[in-house]
Amino acid sequence: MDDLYREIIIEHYKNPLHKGRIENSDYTFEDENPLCGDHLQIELRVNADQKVVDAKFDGQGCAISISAADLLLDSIIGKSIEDLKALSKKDILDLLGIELSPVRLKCALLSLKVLKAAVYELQEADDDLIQK
Amino acid sequence: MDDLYREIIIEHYKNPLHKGRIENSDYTFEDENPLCGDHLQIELRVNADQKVVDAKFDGQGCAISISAADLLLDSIIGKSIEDLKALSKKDILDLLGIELSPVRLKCALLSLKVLKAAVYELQEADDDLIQK
Amino acid sequence: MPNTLNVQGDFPILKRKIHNENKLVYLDSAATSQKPSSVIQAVDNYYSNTNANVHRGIHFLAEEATEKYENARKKIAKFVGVGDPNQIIFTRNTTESINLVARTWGSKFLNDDDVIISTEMEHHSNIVPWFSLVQEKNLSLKFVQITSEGKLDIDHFRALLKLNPKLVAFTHMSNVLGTINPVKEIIEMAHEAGAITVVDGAQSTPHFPVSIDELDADFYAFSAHKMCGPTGIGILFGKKALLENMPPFLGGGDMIKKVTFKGFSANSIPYKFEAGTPAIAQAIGFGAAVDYLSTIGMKNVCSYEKELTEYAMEILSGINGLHILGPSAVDRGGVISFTLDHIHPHDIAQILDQSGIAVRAGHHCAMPLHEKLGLPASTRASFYIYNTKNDIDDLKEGLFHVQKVFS
Amino acid sequence: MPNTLNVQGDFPILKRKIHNENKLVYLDSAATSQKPSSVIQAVDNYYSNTNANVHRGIHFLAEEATEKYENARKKIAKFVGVGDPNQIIFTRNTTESINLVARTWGSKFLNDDDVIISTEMEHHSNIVPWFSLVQEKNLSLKFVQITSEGKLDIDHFRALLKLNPKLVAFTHMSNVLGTINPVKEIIEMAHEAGAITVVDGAQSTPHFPVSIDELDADFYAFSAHKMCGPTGIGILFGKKALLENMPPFLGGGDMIKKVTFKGFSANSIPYKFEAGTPAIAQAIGFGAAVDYLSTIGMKNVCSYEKELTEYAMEILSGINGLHILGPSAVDRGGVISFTLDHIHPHDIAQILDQSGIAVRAGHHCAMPLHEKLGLPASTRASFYIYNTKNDIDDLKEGLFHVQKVFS
Ligand SMILES: Cc1ncc(COP(=O)(O)O)c(C=O)c1O
Ligand SMILES: Cc1ncc(COP(=O)(O)O)c(C=O)c1O
Repeated sequence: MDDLYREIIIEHYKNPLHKGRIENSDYTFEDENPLCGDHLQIELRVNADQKVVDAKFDGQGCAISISAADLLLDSIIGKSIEDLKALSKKDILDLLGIELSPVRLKCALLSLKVLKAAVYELQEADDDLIQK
Repeated sequence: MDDLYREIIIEHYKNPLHKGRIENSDYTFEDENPLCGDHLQIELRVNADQKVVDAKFDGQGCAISISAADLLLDSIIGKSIEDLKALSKKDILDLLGIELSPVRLKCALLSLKVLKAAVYELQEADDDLIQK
Repeated sequence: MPNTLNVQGDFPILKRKIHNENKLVYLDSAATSQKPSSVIQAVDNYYSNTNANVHRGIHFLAEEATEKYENARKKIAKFVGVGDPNQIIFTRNTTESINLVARTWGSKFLNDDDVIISTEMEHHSNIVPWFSLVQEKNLSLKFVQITSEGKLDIDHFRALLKLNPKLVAFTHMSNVLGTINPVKEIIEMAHEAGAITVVDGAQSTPHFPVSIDELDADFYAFSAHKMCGPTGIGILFGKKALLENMPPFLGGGDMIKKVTFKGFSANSIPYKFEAGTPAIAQAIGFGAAVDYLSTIGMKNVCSYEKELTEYAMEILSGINGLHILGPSAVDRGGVISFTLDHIHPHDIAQILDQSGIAVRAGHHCAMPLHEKLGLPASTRASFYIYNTKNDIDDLKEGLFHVQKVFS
Repeated sequence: MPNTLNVQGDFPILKRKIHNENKLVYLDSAATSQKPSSVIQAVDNYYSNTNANVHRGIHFLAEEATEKYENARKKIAKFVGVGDPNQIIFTRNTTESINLVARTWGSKFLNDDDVIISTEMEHHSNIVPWFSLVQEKNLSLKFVQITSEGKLDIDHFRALLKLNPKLVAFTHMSNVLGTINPVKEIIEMAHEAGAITVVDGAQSTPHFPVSIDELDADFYAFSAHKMCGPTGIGILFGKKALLENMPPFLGGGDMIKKVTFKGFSANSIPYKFEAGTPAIAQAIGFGAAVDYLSTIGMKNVCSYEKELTEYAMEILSGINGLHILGPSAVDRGGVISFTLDHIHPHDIAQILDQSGIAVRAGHHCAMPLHEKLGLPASTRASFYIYNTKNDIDDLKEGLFHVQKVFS
């Protein structure tokens, strides 16, 4: 019981490492989960090699979406923009270490969707981009 | 069984007394039962007192609608136009001597509907005019 | 006052165990109600014994099916205080009912620059159909504001009426705030200003006695699935004179009087608005649902829910950091939406679910209202005849547990 | 070849006695089919164990209901050979499906003076929605003629295509003539002429294997109630690219992505077209129906009905004064409409009913076709998996009796 709310999820929700803004970010995008009105903005800063040197999110959401965002951003520091394009649903679920119903999956994947939109410089990421 | 198809109904269907047309009729109207495409025209001739002296129908329909038309017209000879306005659903059912489901009721009442439209000189008789 | 209506045994789903071990505490009836055996049986019985297409058939089953279908229409008319059952149109749900008005009455009688009025507390189904018309016809759509207490601001409404609106669309009871609106007064005011009225009754007909004829509503919409009935069936009531002057909605079988290669003429009401094979089993099931509710008595339903709601308001407002949306217990129905400091509604719902408690989290199809309230989402507990004070106690314990998880 | 599919025991209604004493001989499946226990049970089970509103809920029942509902969509997609289930939209019935196309694709993409094509053998539901558009938009609606045999006149169709129609709407199988149209060929011809196609599959999906992707249809409509499923649920298939470019149909909950006081944006497909609480139980029941039919196998359904139809054609054409409408047994489905000299279809149906035989009498929602045939009405016997040669023998005896009553 309550295994959806593992220590790590509560911890990253209550004390996120990557919450905030980046001045002069190289990549940025914001989107929302219309189902719940949750809103998320992600900003990235990359170095000359296009490797992520800083990543921050801002916005509001449930524990699943906030902790997923925080865990995701933590995992991409040092990665190249090309690496980010390869990220998938499975990576997020591995980070969270839980199983989710379709509704909560949307919460968990919001940050990935925003990240993809940012790095592909899209209006909005297609669900296909984050499947698997 | 088969009591809907009493002798009298089959007889009036096969050998209607009032099938035909009246030259120079005083009242006339035609209508159809869209449910089955049945079509009926009724023509009346009245004397100076506005009493029916001749009544004829023409058209096509099922045994119930044709025999009802024939029985109805047979029953109104000698009646005044005012009398006709008082005719109701019940009179038709009494003439036929059977009970009918709502769908077949429409067949049975087509002639009354046409008659009412004719004597009220309406575009089309309202169902309210033949209820009860 | 009874402590329970003693109807739990009528609802087979209440025996269901949630996550294998928990009793179901179903507090999501505003989304859809549970179904009593008599309704489930009526549907089953229709399929097992009567099933046939209606209206056109000359055979035993077709006649029996037609009679049951039309009988359901009569029962429902009576249940909501409508004298002439031909004013009762079967639709899929409240949403389709309101769209029907927008697409028929609206298309014919609304013109460029006309004003229509909705309110800030509406469900999307009483907003979006009007937006579609607004785009098409260049209308102006105004929203009656709500007060800080969560009631309609009647002064603002009065001011908007000066714009000579053609139509006023509003809800009988809010599915978020629980507010019960003064429908009769609003209709009277709208009529005086020359507007017709469209009342969203999705949350009213399930919970208290409604007499549409007495309210003098022009259109009134509701759904079976929120009042013990099947999914897939709803009602649009419309005044006869209005319905008769409206163009048809969907085209097809049953709604026509005659079709040729040149055109068609429409059937009389209510059939004009019921194209194609209707939701026959569902209409009959809806008839069984109003029978069921009538047996309990809508006055009893109403007073029982009032008692429950008062109890819940008291219990919930005692929880630290919990904030209830909408008016006080006196003026509301059995829907309580709330926020809990620092905890997202999704997380509340999810953790409650783990102990079998079903509530709803989100915007409850009322995004504009949440925008107005400055909230992305809220958590909603809603009650019906099968709930008890125990359920509310369980909710309280559940919320304590939620707070503990996040502490 | 089996003499029966041995499924009679699956259909509880077949035990019903008609007028107290007669076995039911149900020959009205083209109007609506009977329902097997597995479908009735699936609906019952949904209400008794799973019932909740779908899509937005974060609780056990809501998630289970959503999964079952979406699973039904996938099953149905597979059953009719559709690869991407997001192209399957739940509607009330075939009629609503076709209206949806007319009101969305039609409203957006058809303009003054455009030509659209239907056929002389259509059901009202594939004529009236187009007439409504014709009135609104000043279009021209042409009808492909039928040959004396009751087939589509392909030469006439070819000639009409020279008018550069934007849309061709036609039935896969006629519900009066039994004609099965060469759908693939028609679609190819329409596409070559630059038209999109709307196929009325109400009489096809119940009776033989259909692969919509293979046929390359743009839109394809059908109803659950004619194929062992519940009333109140139907399907519109649309190609993804078309659906995505269409404006929404009805407005309300579930079909939106976002609503503000200024406007709304629509959800992605298929939800964009499913406003309000859907017919959840019915969709799930429909899923059970396609499971049931798949277990029998649509090839078996088709060949069994073919055998029955051939037998019936032989038996009926042996009756004096009986005239069968439509093509020979080789090219038709299990629908046989006929006339009997000097006896009105109403009387035939009524007298047959008295011995428990259910047939249909009237225009079968195809008045223009009857006008073309010069008939006010006809009598129709239609078959399904639970019928046997015995039923046809009973029909023959029944018709002899009808003739005797009128002799
Ligand atoms: C060929 C055909 N099209 C359309 C329909 C309409 O189907 P529904 O009444 O389920 O909308 C029917 C059945 O009545 C039909 O046979
Ligand atoms: C106030 C209100 N209006 C309309 C609706 C829409 O009802 P349905 O989804 O049955 O169309 C609901 C329920 O969701 C509601 O609560």
